[in-house]
Amino acid sequence: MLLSVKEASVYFGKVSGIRDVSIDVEEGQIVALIGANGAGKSTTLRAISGLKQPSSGEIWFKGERIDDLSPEEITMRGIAHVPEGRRVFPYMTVKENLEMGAFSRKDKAGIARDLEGVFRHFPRLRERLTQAAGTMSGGEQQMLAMGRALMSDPTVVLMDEPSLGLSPILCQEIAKIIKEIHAEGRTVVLVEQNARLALSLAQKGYVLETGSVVLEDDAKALLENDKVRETYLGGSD
Amino acid sequence: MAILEVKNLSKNFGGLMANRDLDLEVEEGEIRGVIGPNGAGKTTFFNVISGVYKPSGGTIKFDGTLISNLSPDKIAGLGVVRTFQRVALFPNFTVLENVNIGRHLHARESLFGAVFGMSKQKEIENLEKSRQIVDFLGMTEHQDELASNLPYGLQRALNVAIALATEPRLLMLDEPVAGMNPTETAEMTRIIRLIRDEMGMTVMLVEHDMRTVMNLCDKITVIDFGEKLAEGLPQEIRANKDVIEAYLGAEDIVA
Amino acid sequence: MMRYLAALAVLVGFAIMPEVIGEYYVEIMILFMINLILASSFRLITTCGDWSLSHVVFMGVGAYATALLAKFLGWPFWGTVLLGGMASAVIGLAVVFPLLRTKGFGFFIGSFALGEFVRLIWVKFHFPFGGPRGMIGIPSIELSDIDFYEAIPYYYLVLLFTIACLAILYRIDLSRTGKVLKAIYADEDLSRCIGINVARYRAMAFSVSAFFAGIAGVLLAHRLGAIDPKNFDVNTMVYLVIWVVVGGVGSFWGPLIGVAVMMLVGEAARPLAEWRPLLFGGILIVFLTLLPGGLDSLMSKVREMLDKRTADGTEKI
Amino acid sequence: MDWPTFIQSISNAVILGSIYATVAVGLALAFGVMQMANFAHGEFFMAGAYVVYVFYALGGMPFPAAVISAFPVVAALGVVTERFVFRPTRGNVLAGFMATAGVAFILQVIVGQVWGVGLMRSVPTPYMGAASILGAQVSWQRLIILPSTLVMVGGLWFFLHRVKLGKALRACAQDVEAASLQGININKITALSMAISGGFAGVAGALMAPINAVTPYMGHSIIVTAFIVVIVGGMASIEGSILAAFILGFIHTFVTTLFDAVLATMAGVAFMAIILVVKPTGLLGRVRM
Repeated sequence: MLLSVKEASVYFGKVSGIRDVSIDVEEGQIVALIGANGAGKSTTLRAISGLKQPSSGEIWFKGERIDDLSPEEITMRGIAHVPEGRRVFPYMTVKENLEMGAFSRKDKAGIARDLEGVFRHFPRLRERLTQAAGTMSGGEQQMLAMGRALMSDPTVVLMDEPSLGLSPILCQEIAKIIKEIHAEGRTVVLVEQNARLALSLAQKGYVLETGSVVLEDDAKALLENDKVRETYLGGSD
Repeated sequence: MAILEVKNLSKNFGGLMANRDLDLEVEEGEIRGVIGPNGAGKTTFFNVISGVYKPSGGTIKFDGTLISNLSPDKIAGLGVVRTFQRVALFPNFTVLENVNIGRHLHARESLFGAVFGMSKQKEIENLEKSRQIVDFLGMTEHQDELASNLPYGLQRALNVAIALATEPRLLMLDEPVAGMNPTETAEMTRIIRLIRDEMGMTVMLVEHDMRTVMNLCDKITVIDFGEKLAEGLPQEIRANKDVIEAYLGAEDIVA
Repeated sequence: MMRYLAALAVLVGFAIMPEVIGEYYVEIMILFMINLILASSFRLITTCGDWSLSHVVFMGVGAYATALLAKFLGWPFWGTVLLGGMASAVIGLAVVFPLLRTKGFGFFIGSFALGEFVRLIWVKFHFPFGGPRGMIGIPSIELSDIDFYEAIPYYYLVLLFTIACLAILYRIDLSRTGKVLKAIYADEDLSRCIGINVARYRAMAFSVSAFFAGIAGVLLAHRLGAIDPKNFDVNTMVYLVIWVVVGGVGSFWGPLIGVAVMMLVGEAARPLAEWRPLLFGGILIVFLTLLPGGLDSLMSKVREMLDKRTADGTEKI
Repeated sequence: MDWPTFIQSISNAVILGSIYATVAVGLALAFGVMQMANFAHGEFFMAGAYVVYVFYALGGMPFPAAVISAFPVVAALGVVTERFVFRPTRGNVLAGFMATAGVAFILQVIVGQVWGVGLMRSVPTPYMGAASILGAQVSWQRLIILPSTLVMVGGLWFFLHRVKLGKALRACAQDVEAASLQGININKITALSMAISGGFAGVAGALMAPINAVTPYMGHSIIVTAFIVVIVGGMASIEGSILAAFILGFIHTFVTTLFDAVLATMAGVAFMAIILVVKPTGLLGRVRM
């Protein structure tokens, strides 16, 4: 197993964000986490990337326990997190944002190669190199946030609601790029409100409800699960 | 006559149009649902109506009074009160104290009165009223507990209780059942219906949980990309092709 | 019942104290009580989340007001004390008004700047404030044949005022108004949306607390007989902050405890002379970094632990 | 005001503005990166002046070397303050600010106990004479402040915009959480920003040592002005604080020349109050690092 969350719980004060969540991600998979607002999907990702330390449970990555590491140490081990709401550096240029993505890397040749890779996925970023990130549209910012994450040459990419607030056409483009990133050999953990989009991309899916995993199955099976269809896919028509 | 009249309402942040030319009319005694995908501008809409944000354009009338540029406390004073998506309460107060603070609009107290205890009679009435609201939400056994010690579901219920204590004419609920389990959801749905039926309030709610919205609402407004996409009875909305596409994602999104 | 007995014991203690302690300590006790009023009124502002860096300036407003009225117009004490407080309250309103758009750190710094503006007026105008050297020869108080120049009568006068001021502040803390202020601190957006006029309450808290600081200033001015702008500068203010931080603002009693403890520490450290600010600075850092709730929070933690033990039934108290 | 007085005032204002800028930029940098509001910034300024007093006036080190060594010495103070005051109070601006008032007390006492309170430390003027500019006389000692400020502010700009570590510092200022997700160590960056912040205050104090009276309490007057500058400019904006520094420099110089120093301070305070009412975010509140 490349990445596994073992019975992790996260508390905010006395309120629990997630309770005993277990998730297994195999190398080369796309794994989708779906569920309503506030179900604990983002909190799970934040626990993996070290932004919020779990109060109990363990997180293992490449055979090493990582739940007590700081976010920057976890990033250096090969997990990149594209946070909810993009979170690009608004007053820095596109180029500087991408440069920050490769902050801890020293291999100049590798960085140059990955920069080209990012431009291949997102040609629009090359045209906007010197533009301040905060002045770009939501879709462009999403692309930049994904590009920035790729600049650390990660093994696993955690994506939190990449389709949030984007038009259907842009959603399709983002979906296409997620597939490309996956095709490069990277593992993806995808959190989505848009359950249909997420499950159609993923091999495996987890359904979260009020902070706990209530269902886990093949993505295809979940797409056809009646309960899932009714709750998250808007009824079976 | 409509109790709430929204005309050409727009709100932009920098270059981003969060709400664009929204029109909406809510009849007295109605339960209105506002739905739409994440980031469609529903919460912005609530924030503008409740006065948390100033609109960039358009007008909002409540019961014939223009409220578009009033502050939130003035709007609440006129009878439009909203809850928040997040857990919004006073954590260091007990449940009863939380609700009693919600009685603020009905408890004019002068500083002089505060020091010399001249508002005692009024306070007793307010406490009585607060107790009734706590009972109404089925939280009687928790009334002396600190709000921060309540489980999540009860905290959400307390949010509604605080808003009810202001005795609004229009109650706006921002995702009242978000994060609740099915039992809690059913209970909250029942309470919202009672709020309209027994307390006679008009209710407008933003909600993600489709089942709750379809069950509860007399009429539904769909917002997408800040604009009104559709409006109608639940069964009309359920059958609307645009809505299905926008809200649920097109069936064959990944070619 | 226990509570009333304790309160009674404290009152009796204060009443007979001057007979027991020497004159030097009577003077210290007078300052102590004035500082109690100052610190307790400061807490009122903090209950709605605002921290002011100008509170001692309002003590100065009261002090200057009483000095002017008593010295130049020959007003009696009851008139000057009331007007001293009122002057502080009114100037407090004028100062807080532009600050209502700011919060937290901006409010703190802004209140400092505007307080400094008021203080510099005293420095700037030799007439009537006496400029940087301040005012001297503030008459002592005379009330129906009692000369309050002596320490012991003055002690009882200040005791009377301290009891009255603290009682009023305590009532406000427990009242609906006090709860509304705490509600604003806990969740400002929610407070607004249930109809609370946040700006009005913040302004009121600031102005009322300035009123009591003004009264403390009146009592101080007549005891010292001379005041100057340096009495009310940021250095003095930092000491007030230290008392309040050490005591904690979580409950009404915190600042009172803070004043008591830190004045004791100050007396004990008297032989250290110039090293005292270092000690106080160190204490301030230690409290803010290790015990941000102050002594008050420590006590409530202890109480909680005791409660738990009694609840478990393992030990009855 | 006659012509020579006018020119004299202008040059004084520019030089005063430069000192304010050097001091305020450090304050704005630390605030921008992690909301660290340093009450002891004035005492850092004082410490820089004492470095010159000890190394140059007492130790006989060349003046420029003494000024330069003020940077690492006071930078170290900044790092210590970050580690023991700001880090434990992170997330609570007010607590950090109040706690650094304690740092100010401590520095005043230590310096006073080691080198004496009350007595004015006189630092001999290394550069005698004055330059004549359009009929006004500006002493060389004051004039060298101008290029020093240019070098420091320019150096800081270069570091923040052209060096990877400097860019990481800006990234932290814009979004701490996102920065940590890029592999940037937040603690290192905050310590670095306090080092730079302290270093700037130190050099400013060092440059002023032969001009100002060197006392343990000399930080008092500068801290008030520095905070006025930073509030007026926009708390986290370096560009704003430079702009505000020169505005304040002009206000102070001209009001002092035309009226007196107390009124000049009052004018500065009043100016800040107006900004707080009209635009609480400061003149350039939107522009961040």
